[in-house]
Amino acid sequence: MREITLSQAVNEAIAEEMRRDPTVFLMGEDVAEAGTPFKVLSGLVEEFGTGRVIDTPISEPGFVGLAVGAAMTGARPIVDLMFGDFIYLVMDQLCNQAAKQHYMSGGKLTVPMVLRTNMGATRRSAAQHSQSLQALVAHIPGLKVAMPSSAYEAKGLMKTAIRDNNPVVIFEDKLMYQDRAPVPEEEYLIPFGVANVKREGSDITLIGTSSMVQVAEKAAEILAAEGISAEVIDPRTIVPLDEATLLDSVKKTSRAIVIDEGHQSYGVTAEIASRLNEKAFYHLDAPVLRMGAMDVPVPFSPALEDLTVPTPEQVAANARKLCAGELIHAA
Amino acid sequence: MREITLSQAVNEAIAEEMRRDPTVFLMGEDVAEAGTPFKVLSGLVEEFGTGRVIDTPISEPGFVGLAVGAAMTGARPIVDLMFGDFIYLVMDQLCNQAAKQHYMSGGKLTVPMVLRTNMGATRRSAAQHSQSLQALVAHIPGLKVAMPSSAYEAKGLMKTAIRDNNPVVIFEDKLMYQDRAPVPEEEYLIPFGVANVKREGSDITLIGTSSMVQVAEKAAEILAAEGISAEVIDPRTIVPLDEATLLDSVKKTSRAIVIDEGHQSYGVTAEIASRLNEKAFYHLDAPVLRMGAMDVPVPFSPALEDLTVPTPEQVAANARKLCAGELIHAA
Amino acid sequence: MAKAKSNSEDYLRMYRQMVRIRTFEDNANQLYLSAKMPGLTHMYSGEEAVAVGICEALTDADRITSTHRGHGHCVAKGANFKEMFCELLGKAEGYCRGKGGSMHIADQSHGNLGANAIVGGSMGIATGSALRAKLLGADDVTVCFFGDGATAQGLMYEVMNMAALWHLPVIYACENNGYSEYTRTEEIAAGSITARAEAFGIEAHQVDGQDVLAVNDLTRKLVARARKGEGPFFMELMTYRYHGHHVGDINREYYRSKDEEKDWRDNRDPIIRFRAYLVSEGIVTEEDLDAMNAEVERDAAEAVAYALDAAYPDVSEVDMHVFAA
Amino acid sequence: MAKAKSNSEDYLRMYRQMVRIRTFEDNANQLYLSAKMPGLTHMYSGEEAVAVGICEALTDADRITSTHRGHGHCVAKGANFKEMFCELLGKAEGYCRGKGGSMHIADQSHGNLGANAIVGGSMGIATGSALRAKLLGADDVTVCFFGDGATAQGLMYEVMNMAALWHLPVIYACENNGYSEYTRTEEIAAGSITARAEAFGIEAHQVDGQDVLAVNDLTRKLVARARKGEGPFFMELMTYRYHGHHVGDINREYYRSKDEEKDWRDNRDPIIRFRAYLVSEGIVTEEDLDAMNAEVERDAAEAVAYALDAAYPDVSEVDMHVFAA
Ligand SMILES: Cc1ncc(C[n+]2csc(CCOP(=O)(O)OP(=O)(O)O)c2C)c(N)n1
Ligand SMILES: Cc1ncc(C[n+]2csc(CCOP(=O)(O)OP(=O)(O)O)c2C)c(N)n1
Ligand SMILES: [Mg+2]
Ligand SMILES: [Mg+2]
Repeated sequence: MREITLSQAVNEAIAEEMRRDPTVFLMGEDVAEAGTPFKVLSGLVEEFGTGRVIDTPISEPGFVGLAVGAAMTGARPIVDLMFGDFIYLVMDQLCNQAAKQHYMSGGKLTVPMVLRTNMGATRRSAAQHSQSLQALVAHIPGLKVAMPSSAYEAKGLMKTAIRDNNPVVIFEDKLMYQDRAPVPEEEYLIPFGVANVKREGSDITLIGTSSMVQVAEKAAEILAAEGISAEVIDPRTIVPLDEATLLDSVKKTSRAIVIDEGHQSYGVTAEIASRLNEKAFYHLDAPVLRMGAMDVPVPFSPALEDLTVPTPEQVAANARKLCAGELIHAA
Repeated sequence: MREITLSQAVNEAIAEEMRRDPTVFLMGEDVAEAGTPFKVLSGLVEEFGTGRVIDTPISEPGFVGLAVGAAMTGARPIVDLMFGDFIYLVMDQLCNQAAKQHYMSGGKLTVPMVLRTNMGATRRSAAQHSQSLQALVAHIPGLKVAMPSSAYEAKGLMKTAIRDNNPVVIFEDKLMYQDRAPVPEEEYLIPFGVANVKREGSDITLIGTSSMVQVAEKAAEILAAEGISAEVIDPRTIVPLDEATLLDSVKKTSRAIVIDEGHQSYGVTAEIASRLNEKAFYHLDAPVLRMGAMDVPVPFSPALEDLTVPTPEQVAANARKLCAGELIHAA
Repeated sequence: MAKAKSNSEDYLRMYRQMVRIRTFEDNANQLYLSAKMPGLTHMYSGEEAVAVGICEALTDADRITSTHRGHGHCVAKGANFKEMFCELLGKAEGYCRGKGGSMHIADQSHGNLGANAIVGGSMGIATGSALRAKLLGADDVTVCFFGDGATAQGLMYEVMNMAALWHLPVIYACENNGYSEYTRTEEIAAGSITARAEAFGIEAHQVDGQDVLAVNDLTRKLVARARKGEGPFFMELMTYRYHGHHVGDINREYYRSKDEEKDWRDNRDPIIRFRAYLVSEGIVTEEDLDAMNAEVERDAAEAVAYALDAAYPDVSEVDMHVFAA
Repeated sequence: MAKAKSNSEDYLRMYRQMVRIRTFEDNANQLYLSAKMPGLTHMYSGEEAVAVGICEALTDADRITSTHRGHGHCVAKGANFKEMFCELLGKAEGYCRGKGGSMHIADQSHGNLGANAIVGGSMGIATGSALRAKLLGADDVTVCFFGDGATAQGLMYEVMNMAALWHLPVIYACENNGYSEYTRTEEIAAGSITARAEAFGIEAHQVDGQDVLAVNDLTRKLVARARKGEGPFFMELMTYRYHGHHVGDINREYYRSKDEEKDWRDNRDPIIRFRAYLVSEGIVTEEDLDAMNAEVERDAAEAVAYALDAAYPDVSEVDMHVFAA
């Protein structure tokens, strides 16, 4: 199968959906001629024109608000938010407006919009351009949240998001834009709420989101060399969350580590870990471990930044301990 | 001891600190003559004048931004955010600016400010005036988060918050403003990160935040009548979190329920429950249960709204099952 | 008064709609005072000429966005009393199945995209609706209602900039009733509100919001031009709310005087003024108007009675409508 | 050119500061091109007269807030090369112990409250600093630097409104360099930027940002008036950035022409212009200026060498400074 970059995958998904459905349009800062700073959207304005690929002023709350209104009245906007860190600016439009319209109107209004943005540290972009803020939106009822872990997921989830009748937030890892993966030429969609078992195993379950899927896979390889069989699962969407697949795996392996690049405290790992603990408790041989990013603003200095994000070695080390029955926290 | 309302307690705390420290000032919508819609700040403008009790335009991002700047340069602002639901509007100023200044400046800048706001449903205020959004700010390193459960805590925590050299967010339950509790005449402060064991017990630990402390206490009474001894703990601040006290209790009782009025998924209960699971795993006789608000926008209709928030009866019912060794989720 | 609509049918409909709003609000207030309504609500009484003058210049295909003080907009855009009272009481037959309530009342069928409990919160939505019209080649116009207090929200400037850059068919209708909550507009708004729109190259008008014909006349002209791609426009409508900020705001003297309230009620009431005009122009008799008022009152009483008896949504609805299928 | 500071010492310091900024940026760019600098950075070259003209009108007690394009402001407000280069390279001796980097460089000691990676993000901070001054009875003034692109952020209008209402000692300095990222200002800003400030009752000036004396003269007048409580003020400074949006933005022809860049560099360079003025007025000789340039270059080279060798923060610092004691 051909291999394309995550960036190309996103571009293809959007182009295909814009061809299919004339109500789909794109807006954001420097999305047209510049094709975004990461060049993910290059070529779209040439095909679809400035009417459907719209460069906006630097008005994140404003243009997300416009997207909500356009979505409520018959269009399907895709909004590009240049950095995930700017999601703070649009929280009101996203969480008070987009997320709640359908419910507040008793099901009469719908907001079919996609907010695509990014996450991920270790790019030397410092505290305001490196955050992974998926936990914030996952907490708000009415928003769906997708976290593609490769070009394949990026394309399939994006297409599903565009056709979904709800506001969907997609977090792409900005460090993965140039990563290649096999992506079929033929059209496909990836349904929301269906986790992907990336690797089967029997001793421990490693659940990773986005970039942390790769970290989990590398950890699994390290562990395999030592005779520990790790199952790696990518939930793909954290809302909806495919609890059943995760529980099945954990019931089988009886151990789990949850890895996510957002801050650990009050983050994504807490939700997944506590659901596993709650619902697979009697199958667990060890506590479910969580590995999020450190609870610190992301430091600029390379000497510090790399310390803040979970690595395959750390995951493997923790898995090793869990499998050996060692205590990780004082009992 | 005299009893005063939570509203009076907050008012006293602010007045005392404003008398003590001339750099403390208050700003927000209708905080002066009107004393806020909940009348919590009545009388302060009369004592301290419009120079220190400042009515702002309806510009939440703007005036929170002003508070950050004032705090960075030598003042100690207390910002009044009329409804906790408006926190979405100020997330950038709070989380990208206030929370990170100290770290990003390598410890040179500080932001000693207090954002006081509220939470709590069942007031028939519908989806945009009823949210309990503490999980959002608790996730962001650099912010402290206090959740007073009575007039006593409201006063002691507010005074500590004002003297703290970091941005502190205080969520008051808007349904508790008229609730009375004993509050000493003498000055006292409640340190952050020190949980309060409200009631001792041996069979199960009920951990509640803010309004849910009362729910837990009522549940404990129901349970006591049935011979189940519940310990009730109020963490008082969720950042910093007094993990030690919670762990000690759970290690003793070997069962726990965590109750918070924010949405359950990706919420406060997930963090607390997963820490207990992780660090007290080998002491647990049953999975730690979580009871948050339903994952739905808060409905207006009284027939629906009351269903969304945990009640003492539900807590008691779950506690009963845990203590009886019944499975709550299919195994 | 300015002449706007040319036939008496239109005039009478405008009169009737203003009376319907006033009557709706009187009933809503009574429901609150008699503890039959859950929560609080914000009365539109006094501002009727604004909603009616504007909405009577719109078709059902045109959209509006509304505010926390939204009953007037909802009625003016064509909503029924029954579904409205049901909504205010949290009943299943309400426009939003009781899930929205007063602050989120919406009426899709007549193009009312909904009230909003976030001050200024609908400015993006209104502008986005206009962007959609332009994008999909529709010729509808969207009117964004908001208060003077909402001009302090940065969102307004962000969306006006985009509306101006892209010539969107949106009309910003600022209902300047002199107060935001318990604070006078002068204390929270520096400079000039219309100049703020003009700075973005947006044509802005100030109009007497108590004169339904003046409002309607101006709106009709602007709507026609907006349909042709000459938008956006901005209107500042000078008006007054008779009640408190919300129904519970009873003792108001610390922020505004009884004399001031009396002056507006007695000398600038939009319904009294229009009524006098209709009668003096010979368009209708006092008796006919009284009959119309009585009929509206009966309608309202019936709708209230219906809503009081109507069923709450079933408990199973609590987690319905979080996501659309 | 307008006369501003009256003695040659001041002039020479302004010249020197402009050269220091240009030299700093040339070195930073080289560090990027030779892959010695982590991340990206935004060059201030071309805009030197803005930062220097303004900051030379301020004392150390006066504050500024800066932007993602912040090296110029930092140098102009009095910072040292050594701590600056250390910060850009993530070293422990940097102004922020390497934790902030280029986009968050701050220099407390000279009143620089910091660069900001959120466009417009410091507008609240600057206005809040001015509020603090008023509140505590201090007479310092705060200057808020931001780009033309930042005028699209609603926050600006919110804080200008409050600054105007409360007469705060803040000066909004809009560096209009014609572009925000890869987009021309005309495409993203409707109407007039100065009119937007004026609509709030704020006195606004447009000034040639390539003329350091004109900038300094205007700023000195406005600062003096702001100290007396006559603020706030707004300045739009017409300027140009020579480099790309950031150091990695090399192929720029799709959004602006080489001719345009050449025209600004050749005909409007603030340093060349000021140099010619200083020489023609007989204030200094070409030789003296060359010597000054050479000295600045040596300083920079030394600081770069120092920073390259300097130590990274210890790993134990990673969770230090999350909370202040
Ligand atoms: C973002 C936000 N801030 C504050 C409030 C609280 N609030 C509700 S209405 C109101 C005053 C609005 O004034 P204005 O816009 O003039 O409308 P009016 O009530 O006068 O019709 C305020 C402050 C809110 N609902 N939303
Ligand atoms: C809130 C926000 N939106 C977008 C960006 C990305 N961004 C960084 S600089 C910039 C352009 C800023 O233009 P301008 O304000 O004119 O400053 P200039 O770069 O021209 O100095 C953009 C869009 C950002 N950093 N913050
Ligand atoms: Mg008003
Ligand atoms: Mg610019």
